[in-house]
Amino acid sequence: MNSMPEMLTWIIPALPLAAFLMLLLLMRPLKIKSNLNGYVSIAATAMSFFFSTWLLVNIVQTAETKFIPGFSWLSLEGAIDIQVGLIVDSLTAIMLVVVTLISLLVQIYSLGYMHGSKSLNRYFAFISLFTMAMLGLVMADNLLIMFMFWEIVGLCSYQLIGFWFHRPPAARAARKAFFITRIGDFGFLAAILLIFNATGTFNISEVHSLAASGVIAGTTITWACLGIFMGAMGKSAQFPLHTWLPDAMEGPTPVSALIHAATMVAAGVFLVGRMYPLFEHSEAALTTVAVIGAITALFAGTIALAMNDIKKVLAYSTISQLGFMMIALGLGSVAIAIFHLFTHAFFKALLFMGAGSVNHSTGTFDMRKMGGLARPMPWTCATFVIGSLSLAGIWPMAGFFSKEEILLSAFNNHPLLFVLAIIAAFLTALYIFRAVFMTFGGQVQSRFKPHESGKVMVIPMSLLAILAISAGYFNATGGFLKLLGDDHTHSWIYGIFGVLGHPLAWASLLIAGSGIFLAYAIYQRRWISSRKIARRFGFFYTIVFHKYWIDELYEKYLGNKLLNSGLFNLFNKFDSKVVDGTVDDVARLNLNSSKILRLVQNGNLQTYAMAFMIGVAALALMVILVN
Amino acid sequence: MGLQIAFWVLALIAVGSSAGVILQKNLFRAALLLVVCFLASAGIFVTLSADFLAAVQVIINVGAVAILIIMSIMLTREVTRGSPSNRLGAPAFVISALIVFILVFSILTTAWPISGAEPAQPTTSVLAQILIGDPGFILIIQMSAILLLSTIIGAIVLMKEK
Amino acid sequence: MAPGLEEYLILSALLFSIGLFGAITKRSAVVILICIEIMLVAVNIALVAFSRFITPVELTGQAFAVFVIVVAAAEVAVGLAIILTLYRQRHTIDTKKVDLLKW
Amino acid sequence: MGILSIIIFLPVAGAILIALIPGLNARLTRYIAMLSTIVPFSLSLYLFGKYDRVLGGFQFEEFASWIPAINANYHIGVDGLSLTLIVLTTLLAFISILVSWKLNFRVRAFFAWLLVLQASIIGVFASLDLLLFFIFWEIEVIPMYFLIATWGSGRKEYSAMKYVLYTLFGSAFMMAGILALYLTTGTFSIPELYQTNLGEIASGILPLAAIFFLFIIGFAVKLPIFPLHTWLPDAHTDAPTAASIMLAGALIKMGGYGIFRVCLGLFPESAQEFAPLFLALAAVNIVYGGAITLRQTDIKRLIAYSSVSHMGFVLLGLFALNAVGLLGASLQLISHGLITGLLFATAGILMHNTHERHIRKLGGLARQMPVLAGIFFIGSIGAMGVPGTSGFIAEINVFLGAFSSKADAARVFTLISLTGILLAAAYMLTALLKVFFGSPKETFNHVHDVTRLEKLYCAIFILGIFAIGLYPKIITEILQPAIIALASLWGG
Repeated sequence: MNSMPEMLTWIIPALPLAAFLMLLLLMRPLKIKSNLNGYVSIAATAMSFFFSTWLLVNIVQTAETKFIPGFSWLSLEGAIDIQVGLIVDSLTAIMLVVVTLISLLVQIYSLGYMHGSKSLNRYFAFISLFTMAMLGLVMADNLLIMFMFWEIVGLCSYQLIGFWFHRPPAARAARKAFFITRIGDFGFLAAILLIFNATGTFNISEVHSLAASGVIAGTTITWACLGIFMGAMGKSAQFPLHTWLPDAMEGPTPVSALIHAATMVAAGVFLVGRMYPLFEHSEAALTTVAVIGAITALFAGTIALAMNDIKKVLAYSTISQLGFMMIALGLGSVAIAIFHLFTHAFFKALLFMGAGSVNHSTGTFDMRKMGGLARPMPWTCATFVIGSLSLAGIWPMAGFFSKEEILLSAFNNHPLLFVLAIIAAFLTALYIFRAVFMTFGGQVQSRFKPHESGKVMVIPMSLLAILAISAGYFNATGGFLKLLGDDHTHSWIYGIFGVLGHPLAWASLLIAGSGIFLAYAIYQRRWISSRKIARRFGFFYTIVFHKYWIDELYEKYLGNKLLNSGLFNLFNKFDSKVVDGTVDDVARLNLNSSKILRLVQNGNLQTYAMAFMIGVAALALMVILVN
Repeated sequence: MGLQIAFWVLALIAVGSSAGVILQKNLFRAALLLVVCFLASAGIFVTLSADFLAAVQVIINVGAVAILIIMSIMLTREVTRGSPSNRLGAPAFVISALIVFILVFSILTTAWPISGAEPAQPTTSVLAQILIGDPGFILIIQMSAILLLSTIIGAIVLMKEK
Repeated sequence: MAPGLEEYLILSALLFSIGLFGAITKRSAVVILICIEIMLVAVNIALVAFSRFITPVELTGQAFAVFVIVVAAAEVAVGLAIILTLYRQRHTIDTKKVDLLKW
Repeated sequence: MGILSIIIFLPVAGAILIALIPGLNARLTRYIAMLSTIVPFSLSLYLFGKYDRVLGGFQFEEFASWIPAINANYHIGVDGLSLTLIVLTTLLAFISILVSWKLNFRVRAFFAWLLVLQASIIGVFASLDLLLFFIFWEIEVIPMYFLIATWGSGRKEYSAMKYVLYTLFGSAFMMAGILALYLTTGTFSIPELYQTNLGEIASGILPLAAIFFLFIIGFAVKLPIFPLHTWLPDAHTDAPTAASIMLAGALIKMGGYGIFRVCLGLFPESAQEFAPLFLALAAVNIVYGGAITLRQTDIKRLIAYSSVSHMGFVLLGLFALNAVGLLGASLQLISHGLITGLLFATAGILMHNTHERHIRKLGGLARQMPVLAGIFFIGSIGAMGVPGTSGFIAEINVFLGAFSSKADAARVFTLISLTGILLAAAYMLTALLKVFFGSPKETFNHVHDVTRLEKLYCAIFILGIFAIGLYPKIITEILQPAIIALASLWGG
């Protein structure tokens, strides 16, 4: 294929932006029919997808990093100069394709899922804006510009979670999501300040080369990396900033699939990957990334076991999988992390769409009210199972290959992390098949009349199902990882079948299989009563069911008791009683003293005359005494 | 010598009569003592060879002002109440004494640029020159006229029965 | 020996203070007016004395004294008019009872 | 008479016209008022385009002898910062007229005072003579007093009086500072004082640092800086909408401008010496102000307290004492004018249409007033400093500048101030949530949404917010010479 003209790179984010502007500003004034709005954004995204693929093919062929210069956005002579430019390397190109593809499929899916909903204009507009910002985020060659897109992505997430703003939980979840990710952004911004202060530039490649040449080093780098990672923790919902993601499920399901499963939450992983040359110079930062990742993977996996809302299960699963990616990053491999991001994007988006499809037909997300949906919804069931197998890491699904790489890497580098990861993998298989069996197995509950969703929803799901199976094969020869810098090429036969020769692969398959079997035993066959288990492990169950009380800790104690009605209330009282009180007191003092002093003004002119004469005498005396 | 005697006598009368004004309980008598004071001051003007002014003093102050005051005393029928004092007596006395002291002190300690020239006699033409002559106070004279006019109008307005 | 400037000025000072004392302490508005007249006379004496001893030829001081008399006359006229109006409305000219300027 | 003088005095002429023509009806009054704001606005835009960005310095200067005895002159002129602020002021004045279009209580007096207010604020920004500066500074108090006390709400007399007393308190110190400076140097002229190295003048009547503090107290009241800020919530809350817009949008900018022009420009050494103190105060403003904002239940009071927090960013940027910080502070002055102007305008519409100002009693309005909700949302993201809005570009520059400041502990204060973005998100999102989101309430079912006129002026604000936020160069280029010149006092 011909190499793509450089200027065309700009068109990739420009198209969704144009769609956004058109939807928001032109649809109503031009009286365009509102059912066309989805097609506007789908067309734009499709074109972007086309250009992204073209770009990726180019990159695969040439394997070079291109810097596309832009324009000066803000400059102040001798003090600051912010150049907007694009960086196009393999990392970017892969992300572009993932984002545009998922966005495209999700929008098509939305046509069916959101059909009949009000203000679809706003919905598609913000999806377009989100796509634009996400594309900008992965292409930016400048930390500050990246941060800008980072924030805009968060804003779109806020808007879309709160799409049904008239539902109080949705509105609250939107606020929570924006606020908690902003705590992470606090760290990111601090890191940017630190980096700018140390290097005087925002340009990512310049920062990398300065770090390589040792201009910034030591604690500066560690702090900068920790700051950046804090940003990543916020966006990628890593412990302890994870609480917003489950709540974000209040948003429309396609939004969850796009933003809260495949793309935006993976932006944290991307960010660490992008800034990896900095992390390389700080052992402490890398260890932190790995440890946080492992804790999150395990911790979210346990919570997912106890959730009854299918979307919540998927949300905690996402958190857990993002933890896996962080482990990979912390262990030193960007390539593996991005590989897992790549496969995860497909199967998790698929799972969310499946959940959406189920909801579309039953009107609920509560798995206790579902059951037996396999028969009435065959396509949904089949694709959901494929996604689940992929998530659980069963050969030959995509998830197997990427997860295997992570486990292998942990096994080679850090036994403790490996143990944590393998437990998390077991939990993954258990909770996802718990969801599968609760939803699709058993009997249909009588009050529902479930039916298969329309083609417009099934087709994107089927496409994703294909990808959930096949995405792993992109690395069959090690090519995917090689593209991202890891060099272990081998033949495709080895890539697909040879891995099974490794004992670790069998171990992990065994673990995953036992997870699935356990789920089958409990939720399908009911050999073991789930109630009994809950009672047996009562203590553990309570903890998990209450999500370790972290939400309560944050909202009730930290947020409300300590800060809002504690410290801030104190400030407020201080302000009105002490600061303003002092002012009022000074005024009152004046008023009161003048109440006394005004008695002097008795209205008798003679008294005034005398006072006047006293003054004259005093002045005269003064003059005399001075002379 | 005669001048000296005249001054001291007149000074004594002036001070005495004005002290009388304050001490006198009877309003009517106080007004009469004011006339005495005016007359004494006219005499003092004579000792200062200010003949015109002495005449003016007698005509205006004694002839008009004092009469006006006496008439108003009669109109207000305040004679019966006497001339009571308020409670500011003691501090007013101290202040007045202090002011006398300060004035006397500064009068005595100042070196006055006394001119030895003989005073102009008679003063009328010189005064006329200075009041309405060329480099003179003609503007102020005219403004005095306005002042008096407005005084008349003001007094009439104030006194008009509503 | 003829009396000098100082004697006249001291006389003026005495009269002035007496007038001042009266003006401050008396309660009857008419008496206060009388006392103010005394103060004006005292000032006139000082002015004429200065005129006699410092500018005996030009007589500037006497010219001032003329104006003082004019103003004094006007003041008495208005003052008495006010007193009479006051009396007409309040049936008193006791300053203790007319403290309209009080806050 | 130059264009700058016309910009200053045309509103005065309009005010006189409105006040003196007997029997003027309300309709004509509005049109006269609009004419006497829109012409200055166009003229200031013209100057904005014409300002020579390469040459820099004071341009469009006008000079006339005023009081020769004390060497005070009618000397006006603008540099990039003051010109931009003048454009902002004239714009806000124009919008204030539109905002008050439907007012029908003592219309003539209202518009006359509004025009006088505008003229005095522009005068402050244009003056190059300290005495003239001071006079304009003082004149502004009078119209504001009447605007709040007559057309306000709540405890309006109290708030108006508090505002006056606070301002006079500050300007008394400022007057002392101006006199001390005059007695030391013998001139009121700001350009001349820039040429003089005050540090070399050995025998002032006061030490330089003392004069610096006299000035800064005056400016601190206006900005406002903790603990002199408590007039602001009262005045903003009780003022009529148009006055709130002028107050928050243009008037408190005088404080920041004064610090920039006088305190930093004339006393670089003192500024450097006391920079840590003011950085600390800035951090207090931001965090403390933001924390209090979270506790507010009155929509206008909430916006007012958020101003305290946002003005802390101005202070932080100014006392970073470097080019980036100064740029950030200048941008924040302008950006805050637009954003808070928009927020007050929407709060005004909200209160007018729903007759309710307590956040707890509002709720779910996005259903009944979708357009207003959208506009308020845009104002909120501006206040939160979301990229794309002018708030972001201003705040990021403030942080960058303050973080690289050479002052002691500057980094600590910057990091503390950084929590301001969290607080801003918390209070703005909470306000959005409680006012517009959640289940719609039946009581507001018949509330009507934004009218066409209201849409128009909100659109002007929004356009400004995004224009600066997306392409800041439209104002950074004009600001550049002034900022570079000032920053060079501390070596760049």
